[in-house]
Amino acid sequence: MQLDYTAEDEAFRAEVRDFLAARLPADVSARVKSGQMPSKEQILNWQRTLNEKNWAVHTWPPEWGGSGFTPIQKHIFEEECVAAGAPELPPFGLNMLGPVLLKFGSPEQKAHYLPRILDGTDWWCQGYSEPGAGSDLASLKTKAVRDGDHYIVNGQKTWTTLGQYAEWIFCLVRTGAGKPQESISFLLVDLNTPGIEMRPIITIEGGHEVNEVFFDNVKVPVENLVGEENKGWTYAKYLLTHERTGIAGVAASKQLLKKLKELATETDMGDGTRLKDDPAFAERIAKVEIDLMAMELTNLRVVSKAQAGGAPGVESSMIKIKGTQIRQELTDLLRRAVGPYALAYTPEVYEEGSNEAPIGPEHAALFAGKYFNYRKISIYGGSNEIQRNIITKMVLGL
Amino acid sequence: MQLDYTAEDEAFRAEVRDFLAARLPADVSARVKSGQMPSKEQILNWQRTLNEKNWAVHTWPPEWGGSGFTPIQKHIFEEECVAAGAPELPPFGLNMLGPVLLKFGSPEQKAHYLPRILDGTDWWCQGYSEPGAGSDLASLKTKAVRDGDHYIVNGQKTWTTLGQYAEWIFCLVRTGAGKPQESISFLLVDLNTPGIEMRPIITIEGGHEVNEVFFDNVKVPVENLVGEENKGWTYAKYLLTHERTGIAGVAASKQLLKKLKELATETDMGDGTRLKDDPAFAERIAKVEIDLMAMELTNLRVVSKAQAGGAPGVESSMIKIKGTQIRQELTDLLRRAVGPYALAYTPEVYEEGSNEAPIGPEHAALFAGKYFNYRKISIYGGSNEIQRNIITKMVLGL
Amino acid sequence: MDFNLSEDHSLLKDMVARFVREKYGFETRDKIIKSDTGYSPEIWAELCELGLVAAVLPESAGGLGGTGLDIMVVMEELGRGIVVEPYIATAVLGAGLLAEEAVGGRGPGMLDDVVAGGKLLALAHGEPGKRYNVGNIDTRFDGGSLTGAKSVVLNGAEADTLIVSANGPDGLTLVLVDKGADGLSVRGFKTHDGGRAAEISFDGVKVSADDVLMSGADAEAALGRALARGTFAVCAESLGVMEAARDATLEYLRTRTQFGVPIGKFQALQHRLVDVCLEIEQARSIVLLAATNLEKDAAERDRTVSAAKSLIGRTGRLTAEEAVQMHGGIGVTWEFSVAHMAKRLIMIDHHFGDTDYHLKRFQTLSAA
Amino acid sequence: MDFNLSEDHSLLKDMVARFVREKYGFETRDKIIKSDTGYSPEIWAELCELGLVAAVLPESAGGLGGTGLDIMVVMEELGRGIVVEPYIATAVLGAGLLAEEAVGGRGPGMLDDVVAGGKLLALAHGEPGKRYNVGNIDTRFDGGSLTGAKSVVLNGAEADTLIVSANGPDGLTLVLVDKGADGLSVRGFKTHDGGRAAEISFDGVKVSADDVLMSGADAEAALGRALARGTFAVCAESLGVMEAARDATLEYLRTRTQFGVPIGKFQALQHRLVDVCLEIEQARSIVLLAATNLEKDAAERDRTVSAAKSLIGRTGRLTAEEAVQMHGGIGVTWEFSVAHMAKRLIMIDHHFGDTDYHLKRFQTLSAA
Repeated sequence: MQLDYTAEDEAFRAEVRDFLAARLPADVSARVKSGQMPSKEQILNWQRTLNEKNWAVHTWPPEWGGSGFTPIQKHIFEEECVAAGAPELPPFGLNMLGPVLLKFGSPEQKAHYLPRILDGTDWWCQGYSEPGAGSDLASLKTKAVRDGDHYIVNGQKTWTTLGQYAEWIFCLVRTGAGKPQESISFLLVDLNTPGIEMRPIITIEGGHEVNEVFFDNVKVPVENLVGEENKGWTYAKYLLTHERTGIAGVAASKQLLKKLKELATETDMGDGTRLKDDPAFAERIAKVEIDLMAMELTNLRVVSKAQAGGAPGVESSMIKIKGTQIRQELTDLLRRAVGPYALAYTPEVYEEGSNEAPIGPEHAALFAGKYFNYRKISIYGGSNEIQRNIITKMVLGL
Repeated sequence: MQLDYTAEDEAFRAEVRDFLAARLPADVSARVKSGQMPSKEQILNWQRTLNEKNWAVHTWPPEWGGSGFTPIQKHIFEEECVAAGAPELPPFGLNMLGPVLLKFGSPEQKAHYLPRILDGTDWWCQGYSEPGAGSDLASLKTKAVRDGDHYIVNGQKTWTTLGQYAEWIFCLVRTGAGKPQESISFLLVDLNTPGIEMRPIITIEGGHEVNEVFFDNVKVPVENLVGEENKGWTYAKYLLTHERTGIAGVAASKQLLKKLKELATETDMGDGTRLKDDPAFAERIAKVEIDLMAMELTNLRVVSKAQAGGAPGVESSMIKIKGTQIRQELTDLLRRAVGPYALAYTPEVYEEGSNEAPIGPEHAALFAGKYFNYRKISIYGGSNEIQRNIITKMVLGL
Repeated sequence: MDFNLSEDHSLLKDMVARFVREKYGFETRDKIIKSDTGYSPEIWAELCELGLVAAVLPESAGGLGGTGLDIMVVMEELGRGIVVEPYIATAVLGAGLLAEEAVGGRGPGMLDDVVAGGKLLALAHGEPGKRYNVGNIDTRFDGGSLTGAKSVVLNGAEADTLIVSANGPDGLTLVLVDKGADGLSVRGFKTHDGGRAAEISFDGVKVSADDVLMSGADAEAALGRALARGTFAVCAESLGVMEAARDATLEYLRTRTQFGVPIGKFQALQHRLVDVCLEIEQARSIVLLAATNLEKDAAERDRTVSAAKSLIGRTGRLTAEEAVQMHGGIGVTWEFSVAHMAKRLIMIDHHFGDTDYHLKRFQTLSAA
Repeated sequence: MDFNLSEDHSLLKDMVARFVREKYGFETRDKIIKSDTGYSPEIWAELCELGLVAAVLPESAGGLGGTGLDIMVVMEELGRGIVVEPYIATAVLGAGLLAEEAVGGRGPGMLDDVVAGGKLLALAHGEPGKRYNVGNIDTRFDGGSLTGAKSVVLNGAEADTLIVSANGPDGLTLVLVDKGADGLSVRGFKTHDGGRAAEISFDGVKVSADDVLMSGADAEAALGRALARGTFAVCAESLGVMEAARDATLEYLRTRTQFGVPIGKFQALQHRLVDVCLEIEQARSIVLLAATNLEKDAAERDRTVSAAKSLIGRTGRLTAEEAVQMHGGIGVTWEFSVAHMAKRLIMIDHHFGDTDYHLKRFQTLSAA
C-alpha cells in the first residue's frame, strides 16, 4: 500500500501545471473559475492548444492522437486543469463517439471523423435520450427505415447537451421490430441535413445547455451506420462506460470548497463577525471538507484499480452518488453563504462583454443559479436512483 | 380555529395537577423521572389510586369505570401524568383487552374480567407476535385445536411485554385452515395453566421488558374464546386501533428535552465552558425543540379530530413515524451530552435499594441505555417502514 | 380547541384558490415573470377587487381581518399558484404598516388607494452588507433629508411609494419616499423565484413632515410587527408551494411510467414521498402555531415566527429537492412548474432571514 | 500509488480474521463480557502468541511493524468480531508508549513481558469533569508522590500496571503505577460495548525514579502519538464493525421473508442499504488516509485522525441504526450479534472524543 503520489507523478503534475500557466489564457481561466460557460471559440481554441501536445484526449490510442496517460496521470491532469480554470473540452466527440468509432467504426469512418473531432472541425452532440424514455434508455422510439442508399429518420431526441454548437449528432435509432435491445442501430447524422430542427430547452436556472432535436424524414446515407444494423445497443453500452470518467467530480468539488471558504471568510454577517466565525456554518463546511477528503481517496482507489487493469464497474455508481451529493451540498452552502444577494437572477450581468455591475459581491449572484443547475447532476447520466438499483443488483445481489 | 385550551380545559389541567401533587408518591415519581422502570407493586398501587377517582382507564365507558374524558382531556391528563413522573399503567388489560371485551366479549366475560383488570387483580399480557411473523402478523402459526370443552394450544408467542408480571395472556391462535385472516381466533389464557413456559428476552441494552411464551399442549376452556371462532382477526384489528393512542410521545419527548437542556446547562466541557455554549450542539437542541413544538400541534390536530368524532386513521401512522424520530433524536443527543460517562453500563447501581454511587453525574449513565432501548420504538407496533407503506396506500394512493 | 377554518376563512380560501386556478396558469405566470415589471397590473387589480389587500388589514383601519389566520389563508393559496404579484410588499408589509394606529402624516390617507389597487408600496429596510441582520441600520434621516442605501428591497422598483427605515433625531423613523424623488436611485432586478427586488440609494432625498409615518418606540414596534408578518407570510406561502410541489410529484409518480410501470410503484420513491408528506404536516402545524401567536406579545410572536421560518426552510429544501429529483429531467427545465416551485421554496430561505438565522434567533429568544 | 495490501499485511489480516472466525463466536464473546474481568486470559494468551501485540510495535523496540497500516489491519479484523479483549489498552496505548525511544526507568524492561502476554497495561489519562478535553490535567506528581483522579480509564481495573499522566516539576510526566499500590483506588465497571473501564484515584501513591517513563516535551510528544494511535485504532475497528453489521444486514435481507418474499426485495430497504455501503466505502477511505498520515508530523497526523474519527462517528451511527432497524425486533435483542455491533459502533463515539469534538478539532487544526 502506497497512498502518496510517486516522484514521477509529481514531476508530471509540475509539467502540466507549467503548461497551464504558460498557455491557458487569463480571461478564459477567470471566466471558468467564476462558474460561467466559456464561449465555443474559447473552448475550441483550448482544445487546439492541448492537441498541440497530444493532450486533448486520453481515451484514444497514441497513434490516433491520444495522450497515452495512465489513469493516475489522467487524474492528475484533470485535477490541474480544473484548478487552473481550463475549459472542459466537449466530451461528445472525444470521449463518447471517439472510442466507439475506434472499436466498432469502419476504417473509412475512423480516418474521416477522428481527425476532425480532434482538431475541432466537427463538434458532435449526443442523440441518446428521448422524451418519455428517461432512465429506460432502451425504450427509444426514433425510427430509421432503410430506403435504398439511405435511412429515413423520424423521431425526437432530447437533453442534447450543447447541441446548439454542434455540426454532427450520433443517434441511437430503432431499425428493427425485435426485442428493444436487438433492434437499435448507431447512426451518424449531419445536422445540416434537411428535416432536422434543434430547439433549446431552458433549464431550471434559466440557462441554455440542452436541446431537443426533431427529425422529420431525414435522409442519412447508409455509410453513416456504425458497425452492424441492430447492434447499436452494444455500442451504446460501450459508450456509456466511457461517459463515466471524472464522475466523482473531486476536482470540481475542491474548487467549490475553495470558493466557499473564501466566501465564508469575506462575508460580513452584518454585525462585524464573519460567516466563518459562525460555528454551525463552519461545522457544515468542515463536514463536507472531510467528506471530500474521503471522496478523493475513494476516487483514487477506483482510478488505481483502473491503473492495475481492473475495469471500473459498479464503483462508478458509488462515486457517482456520493460525488453528486458532495457537489450539491457545496452549492447549497454556497448559495446560503451569499445571503440575500442569492436572490438576484441577473444573467445579463455575466454575459461576455457586459459592463453592468453585479448585484452584491462579484460572482455572488451566480451561486444560487449553480445550486439550481446542479440539481441535474443527480439526475442525468443515470439518476442516483438508477445507480442505487445497479448497486443493489451488482454488489448486494438483492 | 382556536388553538388555545379553553378555560374548562385549563381548570381540568389544574385539577389533575393538584391530584398528582397530592397523591403520587415522591419516590415513585423520582424513579420514573430518572427513566427507570417502577416496580410492579408501585405501578399497581398507582393504578388503584387513579381508579379511586375513575381515572385509571379512558377507553371504557363510565358505567364500567372509565373516566369519560374527552380526547382533549385525555391528552391533558397524559401530559400531566408524564410531567409529574407517574408510572405508565399497563395498557394490556386496560387499553387493549378491555375495549375488545367491551365490544365483542360475552356478558359473563365482561362481568368477570373487566373489574379484575381495573382493580389490578389480573395483569394481562399480549400474545400477538410470533417469531418469524414480524410485520406480517396474520401469518401466525400458534394452533388451537378444539377437543371437547377445551382448546389444545401449541405454539410460541414472542415480544410479550412485561409478561413476567402477568397472570393472564390474550392470544391470537389459528383455529382453521382457511385464508390466514379467516382462521384466527382470540383466546384468553390463564398463565398458570400447565404447559406454558415464559422465558425472558434480554433486550439490546440489557433490560428485561419482553418475553417469549411457549405453549405445549395447553388446555384452554372454550368459554375463554372471545366472540366467534375464526373471527379473531377482526377483534385483533380493532385492538390495534386502540393501541395507537399516545403514540406521538409528545409528553415523553418534552421530559426528554427538559432533561437534555438541564444536562447541557450542567455539563462542563472540561475547559470551563458549558455544553449549552457549544453553538453546534445548541443548534441541534433548538432544531429538535422546534420539531417538537410542531409535533405537539400535529398531535393536537389528530386529538381534536377525534374530539370531533373523526376516526384517527392514517394520521396515527404519521405521528408514529415523526414521534419516534423525535424521541430517538432526543435520546441520541442525551447520550452525546453525557460524554465519556455514557460508556458506563451499570444497571446494578440503579436497582431499587442499591447504595452504589453512579459513575459520573447522577443518572447520566442511564441515557446510553435509553438510547439503545429506544431503537425499539421505530420497530414495534408496526415498524416505521410498515407505517410508510400504510401512508403510501391510504394517503398517496400509490 | 378547534382546528377548523371559520366560514369566512373557508370562503376566503376558496376564493383565492379559484382565482389562482382559473387565472394564474403556468403560461400567464411565465409571461408575467418575463415582463418588464414582473407583475401584471390586470391581475393586481383583480386581486384588489377580490379584497385581498383588505383581507390582511384590521377592521380598525377599514380592513376585513388582518389576523395571522387571514394572512395564512391568503398566502397558502397564493403559494399554491407560486403567484409573483407584489402582494407581500404592498399588502402585508406596506399596507400593514400604514394601517398601524400610530401612523401619522400622509400615511393613513394613502391606505384607501392602496387597498383599491391604485398604489404599490415597498418596505425599504435591509441594507447592503448587513445580510439578514436588520437590527442595525445606517440610513440617516436628518433635517428633512434622507441619505443611505437599502438592499434587496422586495418590489422596490415597482413601488409607487417606498416606506423607508432610517435613524433620525427621534430614533428609528419610517418615512415615505415617492417614486422619482430627487436624489433617489433605484436599480431593479429579477430574482430567481420570478419576483423583483431593487438596490436603492438615497442621496439627500427631501422628506417633509407629512412624509414621516412614525418614529421612536412606535416605529420600532410597528416595524417589528411588519417584519414578523412578512416573515410569517412567506412561511404560509411556503406551505402552499410545498403542497403544490407534493401534489405535482404525486401526480407524476402516478402517471409517469418507466420499465413498464408507473414510477409510483417503486417503494424507494414511495417512502421518500411519505417522508416529505410528514414534514409538510409538521410545517402546517408550525405555521398554524405562528398564525396564532402572531397577535401575542413580541417575544412570543418572534420566537414562534423564527421557529416556523427555520422549520419551513428545512422542509422547503427537502420538498424542493425531492420534488425535482423525482421528476427527473423535466424537473430541471423551465417549462415545468415544479422547477419554479422549487426555486420559490429555496429562495424563500433568502427572504427575511434564512434557516440558520432564525434558528439562532429562536435560541436567543428562548433563552430570554 | 498502490492500494493493495503487502503480502505481510495480507497474511496478518488473514491470520486475525481466521482467529476471530474460529475462536471468537457469539457465545464465547457473550461469556467473556459477562465474566468478572471482561476478558479471557486464554484468548489473550493466544492473541499474544499470534504476535498481535508485537504487530503494532516498531522494529526498533523489538516489534514487527507498528505503522498505521499494521494497526488498521489488526483492528479492522478485531472489529469484525467485536473483540473486547484489552488490546487497545495494552497493545496500542500501553505497549506503544513503552516502545517510545525516550522511555526510561523500568519501562523498556517491561515490554517483552507485555508482548508475551504476561502483563496488561492501561493508560490513565482522562480526568473526571474534563470530558474529552484531555489537554489539561490536574493530577500532580511531586516529591515522588502521585495525587489526583482519572476517569473512564479503558481496562483500568484489569491492568497490572497503569501508565499515568501527571503534571510534575518537569512538566507533563508519565509514570508507572502497579496494581495494588498503596493509595491507589480503582473502581472498575462494565461498558455498554462489552468492555471495561475504571474510575481511578491516587492518594499520595509513591512513585520511584524507576517508575518515571518520560517527562516534558518527550512525554507530550509520546502521549500525542499514543492518543492519535488509540483514536485511529477505534476508527479502524469501527470500519470492521460496520462491515460486519452491513454483512449481517445483507444476509438478513436475503433470508428473512415477510409477506412471502425476502425483505431484500423491498426497494426502500435496498436503497437505504446502498447508502450505508457508500458511506462505509467513504469510511474506508478516510481510515486509509489516517493510516498513512499516522506517521507524518503531529499537525497533519492529528488533523487527519480527527477527520477520520468525526466521519467514522457519523457513519457508525448511520450503520448501527440502519442495521438494527432493518433487523427489526431481533435487532434489539441481546441474543443477536447485530445489537452488540450497534452498541460498539455507538460507544466508539464516546472513546477518545466524539464526532463533535473531533469535528471542532479538525477545524482548529485546519486553520492552524
